[in-house]
Amino acid sequence: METVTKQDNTKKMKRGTSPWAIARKKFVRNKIAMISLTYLVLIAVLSFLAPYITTADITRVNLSSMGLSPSAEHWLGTDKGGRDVFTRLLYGGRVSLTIGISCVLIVTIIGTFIGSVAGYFGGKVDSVLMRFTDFILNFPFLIFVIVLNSILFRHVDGVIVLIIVISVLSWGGIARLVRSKVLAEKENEYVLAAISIGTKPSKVIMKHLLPNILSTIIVQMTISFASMIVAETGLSYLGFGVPQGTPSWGNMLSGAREIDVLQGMPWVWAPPGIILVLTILSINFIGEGVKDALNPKSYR
Amino acid sequence: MIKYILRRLLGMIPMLLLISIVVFSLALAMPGDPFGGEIDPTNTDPEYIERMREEAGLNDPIPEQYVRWITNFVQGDFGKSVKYRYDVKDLILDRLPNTVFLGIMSLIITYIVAFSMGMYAGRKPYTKMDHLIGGFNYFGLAVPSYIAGIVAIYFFSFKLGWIPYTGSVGVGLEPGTLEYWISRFHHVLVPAIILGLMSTASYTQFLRNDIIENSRKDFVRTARAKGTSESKIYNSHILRNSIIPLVTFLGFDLVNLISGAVITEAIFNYPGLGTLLLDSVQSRDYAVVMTIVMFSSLLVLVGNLLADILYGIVDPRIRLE
Amino acid sequence: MKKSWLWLASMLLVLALFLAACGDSDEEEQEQDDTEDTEQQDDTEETEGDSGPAQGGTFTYAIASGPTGPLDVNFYGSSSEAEVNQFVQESLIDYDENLEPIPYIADWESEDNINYTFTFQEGVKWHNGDELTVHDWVLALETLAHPDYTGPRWTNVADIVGAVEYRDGEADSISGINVISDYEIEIEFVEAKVNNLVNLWTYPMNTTVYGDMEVADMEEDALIRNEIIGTGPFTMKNYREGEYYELEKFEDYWQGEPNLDGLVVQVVPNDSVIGALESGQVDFVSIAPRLAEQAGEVEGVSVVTAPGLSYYYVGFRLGYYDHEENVIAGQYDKFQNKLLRQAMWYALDREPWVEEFFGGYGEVINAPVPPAHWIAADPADLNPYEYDPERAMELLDEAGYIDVNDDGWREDPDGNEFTIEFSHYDTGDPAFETRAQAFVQNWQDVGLNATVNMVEVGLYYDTLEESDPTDAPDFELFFGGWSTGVDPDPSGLWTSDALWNYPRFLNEESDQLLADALNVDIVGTDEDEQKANRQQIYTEWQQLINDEAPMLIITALDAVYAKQDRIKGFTIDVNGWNNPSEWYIEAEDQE
Amino acid sequence: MATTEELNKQTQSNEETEYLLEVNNLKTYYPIKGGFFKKTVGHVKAVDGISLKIKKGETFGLVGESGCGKSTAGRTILRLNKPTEGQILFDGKDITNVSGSNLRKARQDFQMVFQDPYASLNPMQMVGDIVSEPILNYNKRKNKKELKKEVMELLNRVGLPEDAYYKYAHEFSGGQRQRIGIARSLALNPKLVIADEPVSALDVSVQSQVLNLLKDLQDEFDLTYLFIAHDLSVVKHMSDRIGVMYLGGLVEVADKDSLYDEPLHPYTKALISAIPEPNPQLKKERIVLEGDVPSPSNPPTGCPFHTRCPLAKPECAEIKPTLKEVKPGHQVACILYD
Repeated sequence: METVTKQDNTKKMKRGTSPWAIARKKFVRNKIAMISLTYLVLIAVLSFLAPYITTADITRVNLSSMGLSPSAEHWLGTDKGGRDVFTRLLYGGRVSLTIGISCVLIVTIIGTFIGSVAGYFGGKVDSVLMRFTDFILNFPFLIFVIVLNSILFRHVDGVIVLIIVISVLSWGGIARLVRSKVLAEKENEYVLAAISIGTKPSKVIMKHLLPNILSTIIVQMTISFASMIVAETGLSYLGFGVPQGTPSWGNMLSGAREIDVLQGMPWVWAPPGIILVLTILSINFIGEGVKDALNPKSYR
Repeated sequence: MIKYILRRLLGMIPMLLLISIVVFSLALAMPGDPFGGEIDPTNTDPEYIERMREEAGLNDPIPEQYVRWITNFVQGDFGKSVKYRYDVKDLILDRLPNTVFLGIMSLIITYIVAFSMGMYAGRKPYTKMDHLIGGFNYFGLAVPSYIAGIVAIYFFSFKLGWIPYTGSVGVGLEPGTLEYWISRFHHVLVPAIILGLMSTASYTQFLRNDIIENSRKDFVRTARAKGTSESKIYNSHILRNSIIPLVTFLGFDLVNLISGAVITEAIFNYPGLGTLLLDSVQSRDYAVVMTIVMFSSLLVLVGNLLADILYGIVDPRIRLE
Repeated sequence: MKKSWLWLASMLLVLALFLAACGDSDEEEQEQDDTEDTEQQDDTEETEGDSGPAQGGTFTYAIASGPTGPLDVNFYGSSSEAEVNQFVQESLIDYDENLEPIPYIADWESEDNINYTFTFQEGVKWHNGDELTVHDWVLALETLAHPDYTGPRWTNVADIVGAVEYRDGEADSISGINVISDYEIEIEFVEAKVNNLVNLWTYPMNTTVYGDMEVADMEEDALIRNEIIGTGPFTMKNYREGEYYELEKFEDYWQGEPNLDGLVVQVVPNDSVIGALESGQVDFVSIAPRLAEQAGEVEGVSVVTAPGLSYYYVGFRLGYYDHEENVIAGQYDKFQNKLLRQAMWYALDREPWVEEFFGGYGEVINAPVPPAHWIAADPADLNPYEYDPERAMELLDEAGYIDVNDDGWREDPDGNEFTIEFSHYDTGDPAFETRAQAFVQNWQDVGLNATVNMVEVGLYYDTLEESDPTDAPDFELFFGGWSTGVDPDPSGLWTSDALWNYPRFLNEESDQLLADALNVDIVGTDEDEQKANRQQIYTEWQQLINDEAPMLIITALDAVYAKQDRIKGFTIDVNGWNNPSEWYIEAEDQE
Repeated sequence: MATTEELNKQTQSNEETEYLLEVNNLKTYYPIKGGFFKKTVGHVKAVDGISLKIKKGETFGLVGESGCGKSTAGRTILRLNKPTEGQILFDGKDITNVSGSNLRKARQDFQMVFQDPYASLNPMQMVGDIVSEPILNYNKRKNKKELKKEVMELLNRVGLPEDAYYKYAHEFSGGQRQRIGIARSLALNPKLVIADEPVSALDVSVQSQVLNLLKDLQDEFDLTYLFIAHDLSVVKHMSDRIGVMYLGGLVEVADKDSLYDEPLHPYTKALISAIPEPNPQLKKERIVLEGDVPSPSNPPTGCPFHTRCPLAKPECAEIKPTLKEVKPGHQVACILYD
């Protein structure tokens, strides 16, 4: 709809300020949120550009340089396989963030779809979908992870298995939230108006309902982004997550399960720990910022 | 209300049945059985393993196995642990008190800490102390429990020697004595703090915001205008209003405690149901795994129901129909 | 307002005080215990002077994982249970540092390896005051052979004449057991095997306690599960299942009253063990080799090693097993070339590997017998497969594995892509992936396209036991380890009908040698002659395996222990430690 | 599926005048769930059997206290709610049971102006998009320029500046927003517009502007209105004929003048007496109704109004009166006129 205006003779007309523009302005003014966003972008860029930043091999074990403390050559030292911790930290971030982002996207899409359909149509559709959601919320997570992992272990990459497992079992919360929001939003007359002007149900959901609960969804996305990363690292820490050979923050932290690493080689576990905590912290701050910025009182 | 509770309880039955089918199928789909693993070849013969498989009914048709399992389960017979060579019921009853103790302690700690911090921050918002508490909360929400656990063991156990790193009670203490209970308390304290960390943060934040909001409401202004003392305003007017919604969190807490207990117990080697579950999953001790999963599902359902009921009691506007 | 601020502060204060107090109170308790001990110590010192080891004190033995099943030696399943019952229950016979049986409570005689006569020591007391007689042993043997018996030890009585009939319910007693007197008993075996004695079950069961118990109920009875009784130096006093077992000295112990007052077996996970040694909460622990160095650095703690009975290997999956017929049914093509297997052995740089991943507490070996065992071949008789990538490449060239398409990896002799997937179990221990990766790199360095496949441990062993007769195996190359017992016979791991022959190694010569070594007609019945003959045959067998290389044997592992220096009177060899009744704590260290 | 009866009615109505909308015995009930197994234990009878006919080009006013079911009636006629019983004929077509795409097709011809100008506009859409949406929905796809031109003209027509096209609802006042809503409802060139209390949420100062706009548009676009309001003076200003609703049913239907000059039903009398008189010199007697409106889930037996009626007789509690024409064009449901 915006492209229409640019080509037109009406472009001299003053454009209104969309609710998004208001929110963006408010967000940019939020210092903590902006610092957090900068940090997160930095970490993401570093992680995803890891192959261009460092040349060290992430898997090659080097028996002659095991457990070295930080030095000019190895900024964060080496782990028990003689691998550069800094390099693994970057690659680990790539895996952890990829899992986090993929899970959030999948979870949001599934949850929003189920929640909005249930909320919009109500009745039988609603009760069937909500029973199903309850069921998913009650699913034995850990066992499911192990079973899927072992069924798929030779056919599918372990990281993908983890993404599937976490996503498939985690959309329940968002679905419930979206449903309740849709139920509330549906009462607004603009939804009735949309129906009365002949808008199809799919379009009512997509164009009218979802944009208006998007703020809630976005805030929920940040919250679940943080919890997805925690889930990945937690599972990896317990040994049920990302396969051992792949560096991820959780796998690096699980090094601390070995007492000699915990006590004698803090450079192996402290950096991923600190980075992880800061990442979650910044995601939370961004979430708060988004919540403030999208407060509907500012445009209704 | 009673009708409502009864109906919800009845509604749980199909859900539990569905979960039981899933749990059972997952257990079947789990690769490996309890008779694999590192075997001492000098002391075990293949025939023995086959006999044990037969005895455990692992060679029967699957639907038959399911029906047998669920029938027994409903009657309170949860089967026998292959690893422990022991009744699952007794095994769980053995570990249950530890987990319950951990959970209760964690709740108590959460409530005490959250109340003191939340009330202070709510009464004196935007002061230094409030910001400090706020920072602590953000931190508490951001630190995953296993990182907190690692750090706690590193400092408090190894560096300072303040807390034990394993077990639920000291050696050689007679149950029931004062020392025994002190020792149990001592063992559970840090795991409970770690377990309660996340909810402490969210409780504190909730309480603070609620108190600030309430203190701007009309009934507070009226009370002030009448000359009621500040502490009375906070303690009897505002606090009562702010605590009420907190009560409803209890149901959700139950759910969080279950999942949290697994990882906390694993970090501190605390012999509860969480460590039992992990061990059993690893050793493919199905009877134990299935029983624990079934009960935690039940607990989640009950927790949700409890949350809804408390919500209804606390906020009469929400009618439980 | 003031009030709540105070409340907060006082809460935190109480919390801090509590933490501190708890830290202190333990020390206080310990001090109190110790003063009591010293008082007692003073008494004994007055009477004994400097003549013998000091009396008194409590000793804490740490084990990594808690017992899960019944503790009783006749029923136990995992090694954790044995860690507890070894102090309470004793075998009738013992083994020397060469793992050869020696008389202990019982002595024996046999002319023909079929009939054995055992004579018991008189005056050996059970913890409940009963005297040990041969009837107690008969009860144990009959329990193991009972149809309702749920434990895993049937094989240890199966070779006795009449055991099968008893188990099938056709007889009321085992006919091959013949009680002569309270202290003398005769046992007849079905056939003359050289290992009849070491295979026989030699633990008794107290008849007054267990005699009237139904065998089916035993397993879940507290008297079998936790409150076990035996004839050993310590008795069960108190326990918390899976956490600790508090043992008390048995004053009427037949070898003399133990020096220590008591002994605690406590579960201390690997993560915590160094800390526990530092704080003195643990006196003695079997420690993972990688932690040994750190443990040795703790003040007052030293590392003790003994030759171990386990070894690690990399196995090729050469064939598949038929679970119906219980026999290896066929072979795969991929690794049939002996030169390829040998080349992969030469490519492995094992010395630094053992150094880094096992703290050097291992010995690189080239045959599947731990060197501590008396049948182990002289290393000079075996090809040492010293790290030699050049040689490995030569062999690969010779075998036809050459890089024909210049992708950096060798193709198989037909010119097809040749990849190797090395499977290793994954328990969540990050070191495993690293050590597997190190080997894979060794192979990559000689041009073999190898990768690591980490597999969750439960699935791993299941997959190993499986057979896939049609396709390629799930694991084509795998990591494994075996522990051998006192019985030197490797048949259970190597014959063509053995389930645990994981490489599915099919070799008639090997089968024949292993059978010969047990055949009394070949090795004779005279003890010395028999031993020499068997050693000869086993050496030949080891040479065969060494050359065929169905497994790339990596290393034998030492048993590594960490021990507080204040513990005295302690010796250890391949068969374990000396009698715990001899251990003591120096008088001045008891304070 | 026209039955002979219907055909009869249709021919009948065609003889007299052309009716655009005909509603027969329309009922909208909402089930009340309860009990152990969530069975339906009763109904909220929001609309309980109303019948009315609206001629092309006329404005039919529907008045009643809030909660009497007039909004529900309006929405049910538009098929935004599903009717429980009865029949809706639009331009001769039965639309009672159409659904899905047929219903969507039918909707082009009847539109609605909503009560709350704040809630009835999607805050996330630009005004231009709000007004173009109905056109796009029916694939009346002109090229973008044309569409935009049309929308701009429409905005202009309802009295909004051109640059409103690029603005968002939150940038407008209530009156302006209602104009946007009106523009949206006119975009499809409908035959019938149901205005559901279109000015009740607006300041008095802008109410008349909006009402006048509606009137002007009626002439210009040849519209038929069903005008719903609780305010009798507003209805009087707008309507040709008026129906009075009480507790889900119509109690009186008449021409505007006839109703205001000569109200027959006691309830109508009470309502009219409550209109503030602009001229304070003219005193009039105000009828004050006692008691509350009964619950529509449990309506009184007999005449629904008898619980509050100052003229109620004992038989009012038993006999439920139906609408009867007591004068030409003047129908009332009350036993007093039987």
